[in-house]
Amino acid sequence: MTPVQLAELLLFPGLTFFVWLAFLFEWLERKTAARMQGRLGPVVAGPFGILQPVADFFKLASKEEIVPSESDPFVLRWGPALYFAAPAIGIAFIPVLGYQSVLYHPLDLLFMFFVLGFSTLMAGLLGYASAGRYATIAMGRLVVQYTSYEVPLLISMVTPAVLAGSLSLQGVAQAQAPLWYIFLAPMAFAVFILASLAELEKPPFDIPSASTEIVGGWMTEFSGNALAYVKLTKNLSYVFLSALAVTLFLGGAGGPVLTADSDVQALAYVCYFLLKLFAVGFLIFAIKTGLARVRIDQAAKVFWTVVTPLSLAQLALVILLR
Amino acid sequence: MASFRSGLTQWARKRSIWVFHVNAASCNGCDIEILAALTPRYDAERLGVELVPSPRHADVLLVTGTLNPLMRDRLKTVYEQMPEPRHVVAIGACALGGGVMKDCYNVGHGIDAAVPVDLYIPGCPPRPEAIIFGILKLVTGTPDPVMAGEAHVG
Amino acid sequence: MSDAPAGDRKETGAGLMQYSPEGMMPFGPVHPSLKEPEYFKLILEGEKIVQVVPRIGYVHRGIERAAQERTWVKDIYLFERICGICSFAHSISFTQAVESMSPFEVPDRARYIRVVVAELERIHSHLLWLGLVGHWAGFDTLFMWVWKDREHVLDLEEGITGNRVHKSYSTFGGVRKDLPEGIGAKVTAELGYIEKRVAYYKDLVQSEQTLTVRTRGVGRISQDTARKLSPVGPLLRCTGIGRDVRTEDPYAAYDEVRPEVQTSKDGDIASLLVLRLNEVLDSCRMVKEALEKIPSGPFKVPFPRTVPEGEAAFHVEAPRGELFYFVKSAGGSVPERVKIRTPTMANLLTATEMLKGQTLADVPVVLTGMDPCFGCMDRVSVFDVDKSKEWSLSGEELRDYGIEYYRGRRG
Amino acid sequence: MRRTSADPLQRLSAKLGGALHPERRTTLLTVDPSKVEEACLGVASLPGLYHLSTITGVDLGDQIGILYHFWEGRRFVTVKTAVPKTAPRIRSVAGALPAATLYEAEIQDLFGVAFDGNPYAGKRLLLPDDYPAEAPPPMRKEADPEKIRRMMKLE
Amino acid sequence: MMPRKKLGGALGEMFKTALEPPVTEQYPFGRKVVAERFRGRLDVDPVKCTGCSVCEVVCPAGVITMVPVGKKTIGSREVEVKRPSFDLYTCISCGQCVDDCRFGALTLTHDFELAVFDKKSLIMKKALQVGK
Ligand code: SF4
Ligand code: SF4
Ligand code: SF4
Ligand code: SF4
Ligand code: SF4
Ligand code: SF4
Ligand code: SF4
Ligand code: SF4
Repeated sequence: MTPVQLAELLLFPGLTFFVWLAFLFEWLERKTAARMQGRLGPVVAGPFGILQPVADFFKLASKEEIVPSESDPFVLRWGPALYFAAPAIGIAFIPVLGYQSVLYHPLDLLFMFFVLGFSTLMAGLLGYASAGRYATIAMGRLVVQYTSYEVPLLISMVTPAVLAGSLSLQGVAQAQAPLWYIFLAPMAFAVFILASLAELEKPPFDIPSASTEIVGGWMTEFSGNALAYVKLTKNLSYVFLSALAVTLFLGGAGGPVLTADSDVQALAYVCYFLLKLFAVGFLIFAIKTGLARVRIDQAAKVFWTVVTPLSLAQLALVILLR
Repeated sequence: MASFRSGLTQWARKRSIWVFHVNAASCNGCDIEILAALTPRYDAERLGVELVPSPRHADVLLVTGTLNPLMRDRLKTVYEQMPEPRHVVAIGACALGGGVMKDCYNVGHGIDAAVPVDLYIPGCPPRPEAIIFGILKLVTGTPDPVMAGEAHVG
Repeated sequence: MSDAPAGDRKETGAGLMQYSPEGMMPFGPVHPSLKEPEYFKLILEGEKIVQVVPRIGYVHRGIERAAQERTWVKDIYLFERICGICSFAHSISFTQAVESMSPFEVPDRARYIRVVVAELERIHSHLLWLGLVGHWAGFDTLFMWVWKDREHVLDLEEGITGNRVHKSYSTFGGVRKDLPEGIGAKVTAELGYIEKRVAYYKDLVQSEQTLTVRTRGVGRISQDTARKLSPVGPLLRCTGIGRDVRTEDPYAAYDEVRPEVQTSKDGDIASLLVLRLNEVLDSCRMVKEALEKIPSGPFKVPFPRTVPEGEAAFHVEAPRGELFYFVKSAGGSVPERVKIRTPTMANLLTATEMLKGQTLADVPVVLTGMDPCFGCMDRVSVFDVDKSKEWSLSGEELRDYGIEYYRGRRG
Repeated sequence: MRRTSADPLQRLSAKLGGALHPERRTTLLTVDPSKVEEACLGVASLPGLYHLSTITGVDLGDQIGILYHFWEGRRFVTVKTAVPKTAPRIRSVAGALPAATLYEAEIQDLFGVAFDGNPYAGKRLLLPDDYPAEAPPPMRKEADPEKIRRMMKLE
Repeated sequence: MMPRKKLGGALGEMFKTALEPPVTEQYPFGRKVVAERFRGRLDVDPVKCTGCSVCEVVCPAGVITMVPVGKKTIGSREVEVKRPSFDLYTCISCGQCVDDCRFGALTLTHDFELAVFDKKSLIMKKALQVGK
């Protein structure tokens, strides 16, 4: 890795950029939900309350951290960092500046599978280490949910790869220059969004963190800094999954070439990307605001009997068409 | 740098207030008004108030009710579980001093017998605006925190 | 960080678990959805609930005893504060019980005003309940909408009585204040809005699939069970038994402003949702009708501070069903004995019956049926009959249980 | 009052050796503690009267009165009995009328009357488990709320 | 008749709500006008109060205690003069004392912004001063 690349990773459009984006996403999510419920939503932290998630983060970071004595202090201390690392690394592979990403590997799509699984694994581990009983129940639910949405999620991610004939995110994004895959494989997109809701623990699949049933789910016992990072990571995963959807189905940062000046064009690409990103994010939080939570067995049933066959059918169709 | 950090912390703490609510033998009256304070008409989320599901996440503990013996120890435990800095707000005549239940055999005279209370909001029940006012007073620490002049329309 | 607290605190015990009595599995938070805490011991066989043992008293305050040491008028305010949701039902039940023991006639206008406020209370209570069902089902948007609309009813109540929750409005011999000027037009406008919204919610709760899968066929009770266990209110009516104190034993002005008793056949949570919304619509009609028919005249007669010796049993239809008062007077300035049987107390046993045969995951939703305050599942302990030991739910047991259970279902 | 259902009540009362007092809205059927179950079952099997509204305990001085309120239409039928404070013990009707379970448990808690055969026998329903043993049941006249509060360390 | 089952039946309404102005009141950033009959904090007019003790007797929450503030001779007898002190923190704003005070010394104001850091500051001793 060259120093330039390292700088890119740390600055624009690398991690910092995405962290701010994660805060922005949470604000948008809360504000949209509020408006849809006829409320105003946050207003005092910054203009229009835009700094509300930032305030939440710094407040939590300044609080005392309690380590319940039955828990594993090592995991509790370092777990959140690892948990944070998963989407943070994953996001570095997303091509944002045109078809360029910070990190690149010809098989990086496969690495995405690993990142998604790893973040669920870390959530489970953190819940387990905190040794709370709610957390334990949440873990049971997490495992059941994970085993049911994982397969359709992977299949829906493989579909664009088959279409593009490439296993790299850049390749997939590039291959969509003529036509976005959302039009070629709409069902795969739908499956991806549904599975993302489950991965993000948003309604109707917020079963592992259902606050009316099991308090804070696997996060119940966290406090202070750890909670701040866990919350941030959830938002970062949100951005990450939306970005993945943009890359796989909406042509990545691709769009009309406006100028010959490559710097200005890069800026245009970023704008295209952000527009698409917010569109996907908005879709996810609209669904989330409008649905009730289902029961864990119902969720599993939906995934096994409807979503998985759907994703398989889409994949088969795509393979046949090619 | 240090002063920047502490300024940032101060700023954040005033704008992000996560509350946890315990019903220590109340009549539901205060509890529904707390919930009402979060619903669209009053929308305490504007001020960064959020109801959290676990005391570990909370900054402020809202306690309603007369504190009967069955709930007393539980209230103490919940308070124990909250991370510093933590604040307790007693809501309603019952939590302040027993209210109309004062001489029933199964109630105490105010929750300050079990946990240290930072702010008292009287009323039976206090209306949602009174609860919002109280929370604002708690975080700003000023006697009259109503920001009449500030036009935050969001 | 300069002002960050120093040193991390270590604690014994794993978090919230200590909060539940006897260290068992608490289902649901201690919190927001308001509620008096209750505690259910669930006894499981395999995955089915076979026995439920409720334990209450977390909000027991000793009101009945205190009532014997206070004057009659003070007791009105005390009884109102048994509960903040149907506080007016408590006060009219008590005042009418006492009025029935003395020779004074309550003026007609007061009887009508009582109907108006009692029905407004029913509307607000049912809407509150619907919102909490939404909240419990993880559908916070529904919660926000319903509570938003509920504020319109609270405005009316506050305008008439002076307080949103504890109305302190009914007193011996009538009500404490006359209806405010021009309330009729305001009521018509606000209730028109409520009716429109409730029609929409009725459609929504029957059509939205994520809600219907959680409620249809869940927590079913049969008519026979209902006869045996004497539940009251919507819980009884949803089994098809059309009992309603307002029509069977009319009090206040209910013999002139007659409600239409809503019943339903299914006896499950889904039918309760629709039934309660139908009741809201009916209440809206009744409020308007009462305001049209209301006679002019005094709203209160002077009432002595003592009550003649005697006993009276009286009941009213609170939003959650029959609210029963038994009053005994020795002729003095304090009551000899007042017994209160709240609707929730009567429904508790039925709720436990509804839980039997359900799965663990349905517990919250089933308890919604009984009361608004179903958020109180905060104390459900789990017992396994096969192992005949308390199920601590702390370790892998639970996880294995969950996985095994759902795998079995899926297969 | 409808004659059709008043008559069976009279017959029931005669059979149990009880006394029937029709009051304004309530018909009071006074029976011996040993006949309570029979009386309650008899009343509950009359048409429409299956609904047990509640059971009330009353401190009558040296006796505890127990009242079973049944409701139908515009009237209550109340089965009334009394047990001495020195031996507060009565057979539970919960077996025949399951609705009575919690009401009996409440009286057991608050008046210290033992109900033989009730599932809650010997258990607490409303009071804390560590309610002081030396304190009298709180609803009895001799109990002093102030003292109870002090015993429970509420003051 | 059952309405047709559908998924996401609330979505249409959600977008409609989002486009309407929110119902949220501005409250902490502006004064609130409460209903005419709203029963807020109790207030006493020390000039009108005669120390008759009626309010102490009728209050259901035990808010009021009569405090001796001095002595007065009526004819040949010396009587103790008392004035009410109000522990407003347990006041339930029921208004019974207002109804029963024959001298109109008590009123319920519209004041609801009562949160305090110290419970003791809610004890109202206004009437005692004037009695002296
Ligand atoms: S689910 Fe959310 S709003 Fe509901 S009680 Fe829990 S924290 Fe509060
Ligand atoms: S203060 Fe009033 S409303 Fe609040 S819990 Fe006590 S009695 Fe209920
Ligand atoms: S009404 Fe019953 S349960 Fe409630 S406080 Fe009074 S005695 Fe206790
Ligand atoms: S039934 Fe529910 S709302 Fe009514 S008084 Fe009882 S607890 Fe309150
Ligand atoms: S009325 Fe019912 S719910 Fe309310 S305190 Fe009494 S027993 Fe509990
Ligand atoms: S079910 Fe209702 S009455 Fe019972 S504890 Fe819960 S909220 Fe309270
Ligand atoms: S306030 Fe009124 S009732 Fe109370 S002592 Fe003064 S004059 Fe008497
Ligand atoms: S308003 Fe009610 S509680 Fe307050 S002082 Fe007057 S009588 Fe007492």
